[in-house]
Amino acid sequence: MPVVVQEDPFDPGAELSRLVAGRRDMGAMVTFTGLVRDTGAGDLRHMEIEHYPGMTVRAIEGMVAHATERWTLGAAHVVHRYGRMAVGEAIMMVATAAPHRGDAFAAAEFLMDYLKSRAPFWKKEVTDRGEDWVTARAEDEAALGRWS
Amino acid sequence: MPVVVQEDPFDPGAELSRLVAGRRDMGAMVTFTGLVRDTGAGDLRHMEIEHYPGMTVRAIEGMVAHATERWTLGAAHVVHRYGRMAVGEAIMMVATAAPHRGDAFAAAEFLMDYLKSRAPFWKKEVTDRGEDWVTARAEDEAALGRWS
Amino acid sequence: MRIEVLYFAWLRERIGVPRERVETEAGTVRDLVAELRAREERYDAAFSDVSAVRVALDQELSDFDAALGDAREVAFFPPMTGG
Amino acid sequence: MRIEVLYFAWLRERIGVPRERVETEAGTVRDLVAELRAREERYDAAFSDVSAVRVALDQELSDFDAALGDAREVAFFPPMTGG
Repeated sequence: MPVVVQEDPFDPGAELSRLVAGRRDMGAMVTFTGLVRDTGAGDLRHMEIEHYPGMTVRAIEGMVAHATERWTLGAAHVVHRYGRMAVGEAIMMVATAAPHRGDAFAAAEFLMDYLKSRAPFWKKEVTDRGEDWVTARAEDEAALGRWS
Repeated sequence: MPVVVQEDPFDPGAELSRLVAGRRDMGAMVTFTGLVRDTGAGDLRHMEIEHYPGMTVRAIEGMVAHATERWTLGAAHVVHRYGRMAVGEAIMMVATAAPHRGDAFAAAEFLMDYLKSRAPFWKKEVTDRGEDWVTARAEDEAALGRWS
Repeated sequence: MRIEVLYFAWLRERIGVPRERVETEAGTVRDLVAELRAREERYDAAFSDVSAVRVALDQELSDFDAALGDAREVAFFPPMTGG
Repeated sequence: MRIEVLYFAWLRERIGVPRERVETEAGTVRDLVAELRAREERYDAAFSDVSAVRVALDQELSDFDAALGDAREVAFFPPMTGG
């Protein structure tokens, strides 16, 4: 399944192994894994991610379809979690396979840029000091410009 | 060990799992895995990679040091095989970890570009039609220009 | 016209419900927001700066000038922070 | 001066040995190549197009104009194809 949105933890290494297995035609695989990172103050209790169930999978599938049209890819997978997750846990992963490395890298970066700013997820950090919704960064929005 | 050059096969998924384990401070991990790809004619028997034992590890360590100076990284690992390998086997892998995704992607692409054209490895394809040394591609040499 | 309105993240928290059915004659998203703001203070506060609010119509990203048309579902949320 | 000369990939195959000890008074890499080419046809053929040959001195990439100095090891090889 190219797009999976789930509450349960997943193992990025197992995802990569699965993608590699049995390929004869792909020379290049790129993965991106996003992990829950502690706050600067080191007091993150956990992260909570809310999403829009009716929209999420379809929105990501649209991004994957776009990437598949634009670059020569053998595979483009996305796993993204929602719910509560601890420091160091994997939040999400993108994996691309292509005959050549340029396509695999570009498609993975494209998918990351779109997931950051166009997939309906909202992160909240729960720390000793309280709860804070993570603010979207202007750089993330600006990063989309390089694909148009 | 950040740089490993070995004859034995390795498991890219296990490498990624090891890199992910126990991190609290890194939000982003990028991996690139290079696999033996069949020829267009579909007759690749195996690939052979020769290297320059006295130089290889030191050359790659220099690239890793350069990447670590240029970007904010928590880790930058390279595994590269030599010897004989079958279609679909992993040839090499780069893995980077960083607080932010831009650094992790840029460092992985930088390392790939340098490994392609500046690490002392030479690939030979053994097919039903004979043996051929893989020719360096002008695009790979040109790709280095973007880092200077 | 009856439409399902969804709120996410801090919009959900400020308004106090994740979704509700709304009876409206609004022509555009912007008109609907004006109707909601006129209802109660919690809506007025939540929508006080619409530059910080994004909208989806029937689960597709849209904008405040879009016509509601025969959309069955409107969702309001802050800029997304996926990945 | 005695120097260790290494050959890789098709240079190794054309010259027929992976390494050899060479007695030379060459000042630069280019001079050393000229001496080797004068020795035997297999060297002359292997070095006929030096634009297709790269060189390392004591395991650091170098170039044909570099002085041999007190280098102990010179390696010749085609453009690298790692990754």
